[in-house]
Amino acid sequence: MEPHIETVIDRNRMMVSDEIAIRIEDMNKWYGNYHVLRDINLTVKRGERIVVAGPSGSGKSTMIRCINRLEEHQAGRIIVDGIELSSDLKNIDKVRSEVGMVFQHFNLFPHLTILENCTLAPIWVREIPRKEAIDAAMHFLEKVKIPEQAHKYPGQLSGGQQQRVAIARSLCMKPKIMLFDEPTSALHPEMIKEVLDTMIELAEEGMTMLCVTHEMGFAQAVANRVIFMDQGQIVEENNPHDFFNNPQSERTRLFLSQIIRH
Amino acid sequence: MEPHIETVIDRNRMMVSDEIAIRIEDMNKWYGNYHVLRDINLTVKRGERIVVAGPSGSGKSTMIRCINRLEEHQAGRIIVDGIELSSDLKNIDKVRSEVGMVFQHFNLFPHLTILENCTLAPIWVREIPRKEAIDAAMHFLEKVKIPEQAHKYPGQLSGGQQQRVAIARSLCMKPKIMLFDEPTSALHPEMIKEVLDTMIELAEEGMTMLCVTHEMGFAQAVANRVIFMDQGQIVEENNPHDFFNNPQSERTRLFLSQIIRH
Amino acid sequence: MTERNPAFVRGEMLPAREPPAGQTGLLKLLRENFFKDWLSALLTVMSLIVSVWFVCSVFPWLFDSVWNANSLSECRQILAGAEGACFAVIRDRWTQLLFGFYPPEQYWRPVLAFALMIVALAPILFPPVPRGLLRFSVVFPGLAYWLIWGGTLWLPVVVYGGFAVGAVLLRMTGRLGAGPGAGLAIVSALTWWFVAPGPVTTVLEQLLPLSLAPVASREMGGFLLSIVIGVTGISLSLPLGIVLALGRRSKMPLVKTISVVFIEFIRGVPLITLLFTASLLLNYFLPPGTTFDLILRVIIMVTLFATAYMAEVIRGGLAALPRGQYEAAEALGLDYWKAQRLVIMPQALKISIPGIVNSFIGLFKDTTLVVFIGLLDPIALSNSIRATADWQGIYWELFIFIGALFFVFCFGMSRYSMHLERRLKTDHR
Amino acid sequence: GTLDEVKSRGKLNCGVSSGTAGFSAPDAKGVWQGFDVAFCRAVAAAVLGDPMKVEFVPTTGQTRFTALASGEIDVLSRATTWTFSRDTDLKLTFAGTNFYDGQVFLVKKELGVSSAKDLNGATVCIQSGTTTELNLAEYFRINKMTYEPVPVDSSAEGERQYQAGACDVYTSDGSNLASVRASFPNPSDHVLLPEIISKEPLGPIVRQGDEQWADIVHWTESALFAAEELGVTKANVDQLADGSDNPEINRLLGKEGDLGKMLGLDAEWARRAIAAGGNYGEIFATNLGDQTPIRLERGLNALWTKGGLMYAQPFR
Amino acid sequence: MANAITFPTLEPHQAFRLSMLLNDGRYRSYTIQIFVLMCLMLGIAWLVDNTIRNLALLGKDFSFSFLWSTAGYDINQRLIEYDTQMTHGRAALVGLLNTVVLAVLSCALATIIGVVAGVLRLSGNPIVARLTVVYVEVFRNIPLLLWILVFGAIMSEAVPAPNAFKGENATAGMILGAVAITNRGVFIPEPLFTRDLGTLNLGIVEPSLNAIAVLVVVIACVLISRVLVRHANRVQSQTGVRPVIWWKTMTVLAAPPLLLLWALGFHLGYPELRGFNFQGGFQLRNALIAMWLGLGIYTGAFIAENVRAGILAISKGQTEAAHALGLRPGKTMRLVILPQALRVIVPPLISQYLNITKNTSLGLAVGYMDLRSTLGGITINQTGRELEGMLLLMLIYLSLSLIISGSMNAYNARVGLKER
Ligand SMILES: Nc1ncnc2c1ncn2[C@@H]1O[C@H](COP(=O)(O)OP(=O)(O)OP(=O)(O)O)[C@@H](O)[C@H]1O
Ligand SMILES: Nc1ncnc2c1ncn2[C@@H]1O[C@H](COP(=O)(O)OP(=O)(O)OP(=O)(O)O)[C@@H](O)[C@H]1O
Ligand SMILES: [Mg+2]
Ligand SMILES: [Mg+2]
Repeated sequence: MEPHIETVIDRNRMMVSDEIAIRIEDMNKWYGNYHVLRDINLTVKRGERIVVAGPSGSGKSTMIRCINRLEEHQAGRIIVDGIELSSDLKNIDKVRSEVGMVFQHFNLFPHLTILENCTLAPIWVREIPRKEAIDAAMHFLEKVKIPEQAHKYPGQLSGGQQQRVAIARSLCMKPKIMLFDEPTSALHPEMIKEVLDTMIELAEEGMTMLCVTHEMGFAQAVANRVIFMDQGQIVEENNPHDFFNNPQSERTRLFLSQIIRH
Repeated sequence: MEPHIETVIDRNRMMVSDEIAIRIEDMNKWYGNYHVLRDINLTVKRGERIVVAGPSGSGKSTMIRCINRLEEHQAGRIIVDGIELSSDLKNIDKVRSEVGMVFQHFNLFPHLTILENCTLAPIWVREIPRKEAIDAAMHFLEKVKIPEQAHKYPGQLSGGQQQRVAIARSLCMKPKIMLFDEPTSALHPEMIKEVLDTMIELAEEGMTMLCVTHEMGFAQAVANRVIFMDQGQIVEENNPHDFFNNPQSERTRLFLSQIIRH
Repeated sequence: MTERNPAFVRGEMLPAREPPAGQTGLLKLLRENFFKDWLSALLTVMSLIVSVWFVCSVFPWLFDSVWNANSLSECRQILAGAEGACFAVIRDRWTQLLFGFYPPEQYWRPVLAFALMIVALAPILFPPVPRGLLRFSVVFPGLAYWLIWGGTLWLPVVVYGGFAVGAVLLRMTGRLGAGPGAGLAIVSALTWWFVAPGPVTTVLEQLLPLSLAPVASREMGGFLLSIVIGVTGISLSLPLGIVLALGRRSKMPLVKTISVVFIEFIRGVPLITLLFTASLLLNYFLPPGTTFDLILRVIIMVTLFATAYMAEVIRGGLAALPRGQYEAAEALGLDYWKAQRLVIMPQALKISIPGIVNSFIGLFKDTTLVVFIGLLDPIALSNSIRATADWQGIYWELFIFIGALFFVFCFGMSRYSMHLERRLKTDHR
Repeated sequence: GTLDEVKSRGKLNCGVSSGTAGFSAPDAKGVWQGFDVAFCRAVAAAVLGDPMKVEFVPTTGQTRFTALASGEIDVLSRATTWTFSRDTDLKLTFAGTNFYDGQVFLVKKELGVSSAKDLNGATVCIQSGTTTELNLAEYFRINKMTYEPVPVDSSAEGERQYQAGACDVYTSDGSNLASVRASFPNPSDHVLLPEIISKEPLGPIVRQGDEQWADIVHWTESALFAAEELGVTKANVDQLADGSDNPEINRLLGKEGDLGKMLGLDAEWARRAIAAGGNYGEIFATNLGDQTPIRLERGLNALWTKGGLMYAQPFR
Repeated sequence: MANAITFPTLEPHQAFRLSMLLNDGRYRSYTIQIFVLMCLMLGIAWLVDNTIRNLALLGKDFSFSFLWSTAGYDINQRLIEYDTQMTHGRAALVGLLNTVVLAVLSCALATIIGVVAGVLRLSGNPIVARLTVVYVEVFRNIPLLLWILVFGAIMSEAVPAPNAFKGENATAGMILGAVAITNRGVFIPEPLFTRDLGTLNLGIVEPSLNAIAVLVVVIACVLISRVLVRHANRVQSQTGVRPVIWWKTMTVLAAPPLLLLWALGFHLGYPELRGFNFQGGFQLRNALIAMWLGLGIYTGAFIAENVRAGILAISKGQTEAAHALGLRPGKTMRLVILPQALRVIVPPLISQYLNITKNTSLGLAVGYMDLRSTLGGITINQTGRELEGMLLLMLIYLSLSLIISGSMNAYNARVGLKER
């Protein structure tokens, strides 16, 4: 494994407030009879950056998708930004417009230009005037360093560029929390770095982030906490330093040895 | 940049004859109105190994493809092995059977086994008896170290193995010159080395090679000359040592710095 | 809950638990699937009503059917006023619907030909079947012709001889280059076909008679006719379609234009006008005095029709091949035709098989249109059955029988082509 | 000429309708039966010596003339009306009339219609592509009535539509309608209106320009009429062929003179034609007459001596 | 690049040699094309020569003058004025209009059925999904001709005759007192005007001015409502909030046409049973209905598959991304899913339209008087002009097809996804 991240950012410069951004209590989820998530308990404070790791099928994606209700949980509570997720549609809408999400396969809208991708939700959900939405979008596109691509279509960009657009698109909704689900795993190796750089920049600005990733370099550089999941449960939770250098659980150790060898 | 090549081969052991293998004189090529290749002049002697480098879109592939007339040039001359490439189809056929080419994406024939891939052209172009063609193919497959895969289909092999088959397939035509167009750039990093090793072995046997690649380690280890192209022209031409340590042109310097940082 | 700071390690793993009540069981299944919201509930209820109504209205009629009678009036007597189908007509006429007026004592011939067809198709459609059988696939058309039309076996043999003559000449003239060599081969094969069949066949037949009772194509009807027209149309259109597809992709403007015009013309007019051309106009276009079998004329037009569609299917297959395949073949020194034959076509055809099967289904269904020019396909036979005094007035039973047979054929094939498509998808990954 | 072609082929190609009860339809064994069919068999017997050496080619209203013109069939025996434009413009030769028909209307009794003049506003089923269609249009036009045509493409289809009540009236040739009516479960619920609105002389047709062949077809037909006039039947033809005291019978059956040769056939041609299905009267009776479900009266098709129009040209 | 070594110098311009016609890439393609052209010309010449000789042999000429002779036959469904004394050309025009009407009606029906079935097949409801599968498979795998015959039979066998509506103990009744479904067709109320503005004489057709007036007003209203929508878009892009305009557009769309209709004295003419048949109202003949249902339902099965494929082609990720951005399901559908699905669905949809148009030629089977039955049927049969008639017929069908496929290409060019 090549570490893509050279600079470890100054963790102290980024304050973590005491406010709670996400709180998950005894959350359980089943797919049919299959128990995917078991008694998940997790509290994320505003400004915290959490990396979720774990073997494939351990439920990482499912957990993160429960947070903006792309999946429904069946027991326990999820409270995001003070709003409890239930089947109340109003609450779901509120939560979704506070939480941005970046997917593994970008999921840009191929029939819209980059700029339209970024302004779609602000215009139709936030009901911002088009002019303002465009300005905001251009601002975020500059931030991810591709303002010059604004009028192209997603199909015309490279994978790394697309993923950066996806991040900008989420940012345009000015979310308080960002969820990332393996944002770099569908990318060519040369492009991983440009996406990770963007994410680090975001972290430096104090965004609350919950990030499923196997980029351990990123975890070491950015995370406040690393969460290790297996078989639908949180197995270990630790600060990055201890997590990597002194893992407590047998499973974590096994996982890390595999990851690093690969 | 990781150098994949540890051994620098003994250049003196490989003689460069005085015979001319390829001669390109004032060659120009246009795509529509776009001038891709401008006044290319290049002479390659038998046994020489030349590496072509340059930024994306600089016309490297186009130049190399002109040499076996996969692309047509519009002005100037290309003389390969004493045969001038013109629209005379007989000459083109002759040149093509003297020149082997390896592509970035292998381009093996997926409906044929490895062995059939290797014997197809000898049987149908050179009109060699099948028995002999198979013997020759097995010989070259042994050389690229995959004789045991002979009866599999390309889809069942890894990228590195496929590229080695592609090399063997070219060799089966007993070409006097081999062209390589970024043979390793579509490969996973672990597989690059096995392909480069094969190419080095070929170089050691004195094959005339023209190789577009960004593997600077390979260039340093094997090449007699490195050619740097930009905007459709040859900008610099030098021996590898000077090329890397003491580049003459500003553009080369810039390119090398990018390549090495990335 | 507890604040876990800074570190948390789970001691022992939680076991999987059952989902809470209301999350499983029949009730949930019903609620989630059938009554999720009012729309879904409405649809469920409506579907149930439609199904029940259909079953109630059709099943009594079907179950109360009469199989043993010699005419419709006899059926009516047996039913004595009750609602019921009179499938006796099928019992009476099913051989006619299947074979037309093919001589009954010869039925084994088309049946055998059909069975052999499945054997011949096997190596193409089912990869596990040994490739050696492909040789049989090549021989099959001649064999089938002989079985179905009868006459001497030597005729197809001599016709195959034409290919052999062409192939030998192609070998011998290889030095001349591909163009003239192929030209010479084609000319010699054509000459053979024009000159040889008559005398050579007679001589061979005298030496070793191998004859079946000849059957005129006029005697063929029903599904036999549909299958003959459909299968011949598709198999003849395959080589022509390949040529046309290559023509359409050609860089030569004239060749390309001709191909495009032909394809678009054929695809732009209804099949029925082509059939009318076969029956009304073809005689105008041929030298005065030539007449030949209507079925042959129909097969010619149907082949032209299928060729246009086939060309588009194969063009799709060609387009799906990456450019690299062409370039690799070129770089190895293969010329255009060798590259096509050895590298491009085998792959393009394999990709196109589902499309070809679908074209065949379409064509097979379209063979019913020959009823308009007086050929006795199943629908035409159903008309003439209804014209006899015994079965005047019968209707649904015949349609159900014909429809069911078509359904079985086409559904089977379409399932198979879907299966192929899926397999292709995984093959490619 | 056509004669040589037929002889060398060994089969007569005869165009018939693909299904008209009583006139032509294949039975369960695929053997064609009917009035038109019997006529073709007679020609085949005369020319080739075997009534079974006929290839029946089903034609539709649309394809029939083309099939003849292109040489696909040698004779068209498909209840085709002899009209001026067909004879001249379509370049056909009518070899004589073997069935005199006329267009009539079939209606349900419950409608209470007794004359075609009461049909104003009625819905009429009609086979498209036939002369019937034109006659119908003209009749309603002359009588200043309107109607709603429902075109159908076969007799069976027209009959079904009529029975289902999709049209009030079914119009077609009288013979056809009589057979249709006869096949109904209760024929007495339907009436044929008295008006005959057209003349429909039906008969076999050959290509224009081959006089010999036209003569053969015409005289075969005539031979069948003559046989009825002279009392030659299927049963007694062999016996009479050995010689009789009527010279015309002798000429007809080849005992005297060489009429056959003049036609390009052998002497026994007429004998075979008669032996194939009997004389005209017998053919009529077996296919259309009282013993059949069609139960057609001879009417105009009786011999001229019995008040009909059938009249054989002298064999002399 | 100076090089001391001697090198075989070749003449820069080779003289032309005959063998270059075959061996030189530049000339060979000309050689081949000229060869192909010659073959083609020879083939065409052969066909034309045969045709001329055959025509001479039959004593026929090649002329389209038959189009101007009296047709003499009747056509029951006519959109423009026609009677038996008019010409064959006129009859062909009537047939062409019938073809077009049938094609348009069938395309609409097939689209509706196809979209509904395609969507239902994807619905989570297993009964409904199963039923749609049955529908799709049954219709796709049985020949269209059989379906047309079946619908023809249903329309004449399973539906009451007009006299079932008659008398005290009528066994059938009209739906809402306005629509009568009989085995001679479906009778629906027709629009009538008490104030007739007369007709406009355009030579071939004489459309009623009332209809034109209504049409003009409706088009104008649609244009105005488009302006309203555009205004709403502008407001939205300036302020972010989209004004509620549905009631305005409804008013604009509905009020003026209604007013005009009232002014013209619009009322409905109901069908009434008189004499043999229903009179008044608008008659949709059985043949039309059988063809319409047959074509519509049969093709609907194919369209359903296209629709399903189109929706499935839009990955679940698109919906999830839209949801994650906070878009509600309705807006997700309108802004994200539909625009993408349409790109996938429309091209095969248009080729189904092409099929429908070509398949209208099966009208013969149930006696529908379309172009093929008039020009390609009775006219050819009566005049014996099969060569001219068939050529004309093919040309007309070809033009219809080209128009349709042209619109498909235009659509593809407009919406094609941009790729790298
Ligand atoms: N829609 C679904 N229905 C049923 N099972 C599902 C569904 N989605 C996921 N699963 C199952 O739930 C488990 C957890 O899936 P999840 O995608 O959350 O894992 P993950 O940790 O994200 O794995 P990966 O690293 O491969 O993305 C897996 O076993 C998966 O097979
Ligand atoms: N078929 C073509 N038609 C038009 N332009 C082309 C075509 N092929 C290549 N080009 C253009 O020609 C230029 C040179 O392309 P070429 O592929 O030779 O570059 P390269 O040096 O090989 O780049 P890379 O490192 O990306 O492979 C590029 O600008 C490319 O866009
Ligand atoms: Mg996951
Ligand atoms: Mg390149």
